[in-house]
Amino acid sequence: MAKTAKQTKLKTGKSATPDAEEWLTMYEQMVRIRRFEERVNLLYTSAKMPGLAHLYIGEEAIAVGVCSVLNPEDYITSTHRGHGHCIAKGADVDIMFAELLGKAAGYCKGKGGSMHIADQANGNLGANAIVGGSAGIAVGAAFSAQRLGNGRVAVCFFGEGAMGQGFLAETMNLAQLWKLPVIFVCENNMYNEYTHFSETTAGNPADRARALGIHTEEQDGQDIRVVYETALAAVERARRGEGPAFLMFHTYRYHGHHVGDINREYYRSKEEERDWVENRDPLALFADWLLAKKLTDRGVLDGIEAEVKEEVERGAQFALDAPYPDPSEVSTNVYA
Amino acid sequence: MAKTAKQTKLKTGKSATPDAEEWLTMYEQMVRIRRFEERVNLLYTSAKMPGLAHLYIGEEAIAVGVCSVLNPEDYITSTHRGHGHCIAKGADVDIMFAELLGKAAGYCKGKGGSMHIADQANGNLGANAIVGGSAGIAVGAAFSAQRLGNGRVAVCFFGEGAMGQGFLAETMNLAQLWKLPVIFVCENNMYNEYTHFSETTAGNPADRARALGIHTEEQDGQDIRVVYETALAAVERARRGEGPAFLMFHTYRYHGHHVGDINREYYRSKEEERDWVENRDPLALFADWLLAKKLTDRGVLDGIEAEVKEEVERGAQFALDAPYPDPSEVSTNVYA
Amino acid sequence: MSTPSAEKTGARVLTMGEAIREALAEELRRDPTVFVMGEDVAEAGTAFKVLLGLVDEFGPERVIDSPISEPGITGLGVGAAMTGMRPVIDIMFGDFITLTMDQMVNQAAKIHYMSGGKLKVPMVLRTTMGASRRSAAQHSQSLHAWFSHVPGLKVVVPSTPYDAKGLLKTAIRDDNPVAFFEDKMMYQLKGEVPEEEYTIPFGVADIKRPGTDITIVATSSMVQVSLAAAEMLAEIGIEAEVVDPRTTFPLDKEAIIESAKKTSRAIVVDEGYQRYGVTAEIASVIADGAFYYLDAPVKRIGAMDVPIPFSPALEDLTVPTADSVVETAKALCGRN
Amino acid sequence: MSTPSAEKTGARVLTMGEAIREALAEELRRDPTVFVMGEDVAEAGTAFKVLLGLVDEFGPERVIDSPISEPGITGLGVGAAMTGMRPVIDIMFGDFITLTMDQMVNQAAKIHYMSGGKLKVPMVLRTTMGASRRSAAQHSQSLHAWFSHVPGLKVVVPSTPYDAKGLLKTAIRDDNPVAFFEDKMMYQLKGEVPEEEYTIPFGVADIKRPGTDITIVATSSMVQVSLAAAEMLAEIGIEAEVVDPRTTFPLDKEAIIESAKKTSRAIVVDEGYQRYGVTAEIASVIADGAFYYLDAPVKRIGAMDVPIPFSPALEDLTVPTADSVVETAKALCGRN
Ligand SMILES: Cc1ncc(C[n+]2csc(CCOP(=O)(O)OP(=O)(O)O)c2C)c(N)n1
Ligand SMILES: Cc1ncc(C[n+]2csc(CCOP(=O)(O)OP(=O)(O)O)c2C)c(N)n1
Ligand SMILES: [Mg+2]
Ligand SMILES: [Mg+2]
Repeated sequence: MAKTAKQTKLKTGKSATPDAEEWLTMYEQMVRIRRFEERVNLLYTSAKMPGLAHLYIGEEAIAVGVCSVLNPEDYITSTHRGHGHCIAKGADVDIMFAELLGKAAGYCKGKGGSMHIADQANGNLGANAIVGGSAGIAVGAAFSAQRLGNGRVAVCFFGEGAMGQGFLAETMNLAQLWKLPVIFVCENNMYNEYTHFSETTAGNPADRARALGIHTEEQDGQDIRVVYETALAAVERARRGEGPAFLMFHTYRYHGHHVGDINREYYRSKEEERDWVENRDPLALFADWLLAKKLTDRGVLDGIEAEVKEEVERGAQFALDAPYPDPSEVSTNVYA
Repeated sequence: MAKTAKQTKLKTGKSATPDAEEWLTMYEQMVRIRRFEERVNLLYTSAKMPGLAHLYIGEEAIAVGVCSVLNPEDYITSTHRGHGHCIAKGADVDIMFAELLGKAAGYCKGKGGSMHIADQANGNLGANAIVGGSAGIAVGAAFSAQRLGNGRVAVCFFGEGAMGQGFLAETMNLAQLWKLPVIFVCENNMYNEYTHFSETTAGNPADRARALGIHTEEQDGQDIRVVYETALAAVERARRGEGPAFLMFHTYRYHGHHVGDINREYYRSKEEERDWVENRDPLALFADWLLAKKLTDRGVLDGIEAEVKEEVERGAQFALDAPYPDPSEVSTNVYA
Repeated sequence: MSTPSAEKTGARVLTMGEAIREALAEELRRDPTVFVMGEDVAEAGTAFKVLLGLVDEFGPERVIDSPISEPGITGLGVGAAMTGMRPVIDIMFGDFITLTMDQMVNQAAKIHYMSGGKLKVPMVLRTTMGASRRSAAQHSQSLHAWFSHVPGLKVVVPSTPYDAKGLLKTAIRDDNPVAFFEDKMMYQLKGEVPEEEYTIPFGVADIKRPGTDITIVATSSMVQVSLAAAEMLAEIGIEAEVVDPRTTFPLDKEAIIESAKKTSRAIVVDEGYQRYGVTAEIASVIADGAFYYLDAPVKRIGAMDVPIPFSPALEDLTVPTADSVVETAKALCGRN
Repeated sequence: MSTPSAEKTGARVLTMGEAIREALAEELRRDPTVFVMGEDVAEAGTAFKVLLGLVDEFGPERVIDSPISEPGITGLGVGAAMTGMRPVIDIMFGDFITLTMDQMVNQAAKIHYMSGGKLKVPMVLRTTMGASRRSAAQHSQSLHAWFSHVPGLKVVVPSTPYDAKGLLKTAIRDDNPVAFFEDKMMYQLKGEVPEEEYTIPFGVADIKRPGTDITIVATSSMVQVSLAAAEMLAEIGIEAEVVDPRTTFPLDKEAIIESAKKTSRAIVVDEGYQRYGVTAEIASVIADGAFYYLDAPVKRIGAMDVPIPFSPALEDLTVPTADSVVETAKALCGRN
């Protein structure tokens, strides 16, 4: 499928001061994530999607900011809330939609679904439905990069809830011990499903990384410029062999824990939701800055909107029309 | 069995300034651990003991200092290197020997052995052969104490190697979140089996507890007065409902990782061993102080030595002469 | 062998979810040492909403939201159980028991035995099983075979609201660690549950449908599948006896063997992976115990030996269905 | 069905430990992406000294001492395997695979399938099994049934130095996660191992002793036990055929069934717990596949279904012995 809006991909060798075109590409990616997920929600509410999905809307600046400092061959691992990371790392929305609908054309031939999209051509080692479960994969990928000397880095995305998993702590220890080029990106959206993280987390998650001697930053995750800058510094350190980093970004998911989580007032207030949406929206903040700095104008932004919207709609249709995998697929790929 | 030397047990309600008698009881317990373990080593080298054992010699001040601030009904959990904790919490050496030899008279009817002695009458919830594995038990016991409101505390002993286990990190988070009365006692003897802990541990273990907001102390584990004081403060905090503590004590095991670990030069030097034995021996340091402060005299200390030695020898003989469990025991106690 | 359906006194109909909630509520009311702990069990009432409302009656001190720390909370449960409490630990998806294996198997299952019968671990681990929810490979497994393999554990796999309630109450009162597997797809299944208090003993199979021509031993939701199959078989004159062991350990071998002797043909149906799974044990028990009575080999129907695929087109191929049971039964009865 | 003993070309005798070390050395030499990681694997050469010397040839970059983090190093192995390396992860005692279940089962086993065949995980988890070392309940289990249950994993249980070497080399070259179980009591077992390079394919049973009267299917050290039993049986005129599947998955059903058809009687011997264990699968495969040829029920001999006791007086009762195999065989052949 043609994806016109997507053709302005970031070049490799990341600039500390992206130019207008680069910023606009990031903006476009953020729009792409948002429109993709709105369409996913529609697929769910119109009963066209099997199972559930966990929407990333509200957190787009993190995935895009971080992945924009990576090269295509750099690795990421992702979570149950993984569409944003996947798109930000370069995946095509049509093939993603196909995966979400369990179609043969999907990234995993329909075998993975929303929580398991892997796109190894773009360095995405997979979303993961075990909270914290991908940390070993990210650290292992960084281990490979170090041993093979190929200069790659690995980024491990996870929510603050994953800090409950000792497994994550173990892998952070390994990473720091051996100075592996891995960046732990903690997306702190304040909720573990339906429980506020202060009820599950002693102390500040970032301090746990500091205790290991890991380079640690705690930043606003709604401002992509902050995310970009923070991630770039961490990735450059890692590439220089100076070891891992732990970046905690404060953020918010606008929707429920998953698409079916509609009535949320028992665990968080409408006011809180409204405050984030109205005052801290990563797309709005970014657009305002781009306009204020005169790096673009409304017309260009509207053009991106229109193109992405069309791309997303085409992608969804492609997936809806696509065939399911052949029944024989059920028993292939069990063993390599 | 009569155990004359043991009759001067510490009374409950621990003093911030133990009197001479109390200090001497602690001294006696340290001597008891040392002589017991020397005898264990002899049982091994004379091929009288099945399996292996991990000697605690060199670390006695920690077990005795900590357990001396506890009441009998307070809980401890212990490790593969558990004889010291077991004795310090009040176990009888004859029944311990019997367990080590797999005899029916042992604490666990011979079913547990060196690595699994449990003595629930004295609050010892068991040694544990899974590194870090007992942390949940200790935290759970503290949870019970809090919920049942019985004022007990739980002490979790473990080596610095257990800091590699994410499980321990998880349970520390739970303990701090819920302000459970549990004291994590990290016996940092610098070696995980045959590997120096600096090769396995990023940062300072104590900082990991600090990052959770846990009351943390890092102290000399060879000076029982320091251990006693540090533990007393932690236990009092916990009893007041102020939550857990993490106490890291620096120490050294004089013998090998287990009784069969004889040639150790590939992982640690004879000089290092000699330095600890000659200059930082917890018994010698304690005796010197008791004498310098005129809290006792050489005759009393010699008397303790003699009595304990005899008690230990009697205990070993008791165990050697004791019968094995009846074969029918193999399938009892699988279910309660 | 009992047929509790005969004992039903009321005509009250509950869903399986409601029956489970009622069992927990009754036991929480009856025994102040019972508590429930797990991720999102309190206000959210679990991801499946099964516990909704319990926190209102019993408060957050007894229905406790935990961090995402399956190993940690299981370990806490072990320790709490050893010291006077009766924990019910909620593990959201059965797939996550992978994270609890050390605490369940090396601690909970062995402590009573290793301590020579002194300590005991009266805890329940409640978790789920079953595919068909389009949740993909990490949220669809039925891993009860693992726990069934381990001496020291008991394993419950209820198939009706009536059984679920009575067996869960028995589990909570049992002095041993019990793993209780609830099929996610059965939470809405309705069935009669008397108002009156009752419990159901472990190790007593229930003949869910009497028959003379073939024995179908089935667990959990496969009982429902087998009952449907039995109806279809009845139409062609094959009367199937559906035997529900209700607990995989203790296993009511006698009832299973007696039925097979009577019918001289047997099929075992279970939703775990077929290979080295529950069907293997039960089939070999029958093949041995009813050897001289069998007219045909015992057949096994488990989940297909593949990771569970996301796509509905594939997932539905992996679980045993009434059709597959009917086909197998017909073949065994020489009716193809 | 092959009989590799015929292929042996040299008369060189190695212990099983030496054969394993040699396999690793050869593969480390052959393929720079192979590395070994585990606790005390380098200078100490593992707790069993099996890897002694490897670090001298390959350096600490390829024979890597790890923290005590079984989940973490297994996870690192998964990620490294996905990105170009061939990790051999060393888990000291098979009992500790409890800690690796999530990474092995939810990650390693499923990644190839979930990704629709794009990613693969060519890693080996080497661990131990077997009791009789007076190591008690947490250091004596044979838990290979669990991994055998899981689609996506392969499981190796070698019984001779020859097999161990050839199978380990195959495991390292396999593109899938392989669990390799070494019986601790067999490390000193001697056997012929040719100087020449060879590998042994998975899923090919080996007839360790031909016979006509009864089939004994045995795994790992139980092959040695069964061979001893076969000698004893021969003295009373019963010629037992000892079939060693060598891998529990893939399982050479054909060879096993053929042998049972030929002899019309079968026993399955494995050192895992009997209940829901390896013997159940193999026995039900035979009972089904050879149904019309069997003169007696298939009998199973596993470890006694109890936690493994420490006391020698009890432990020895829990493992299958040549005597117990002989008794069972005699009974099956109507010779009591
Ligand atoms: C090991 C494990 N435990 C529990 C779950 C169920 N679960 C899925 S998402 C989630 C909350 C995750 O919270 P967080 O890590 O903060 O990520 P977020 O959803 O906020 O992005 C939980 C408990 C799981 N998938 N894996
Ligand atoms: C989970 C687990 N992994 C590995 C081992 C093997 N092992 C026994 S003791 C030990 C080292 C423990 O070191 P540390 O915790 O510092 O205690 P120390 O022996 O120094 O007292 C290891 C790796 C084990 N028993 N359990
Ligand atoms: Mg969150
Ligand atoms: Mg140590």
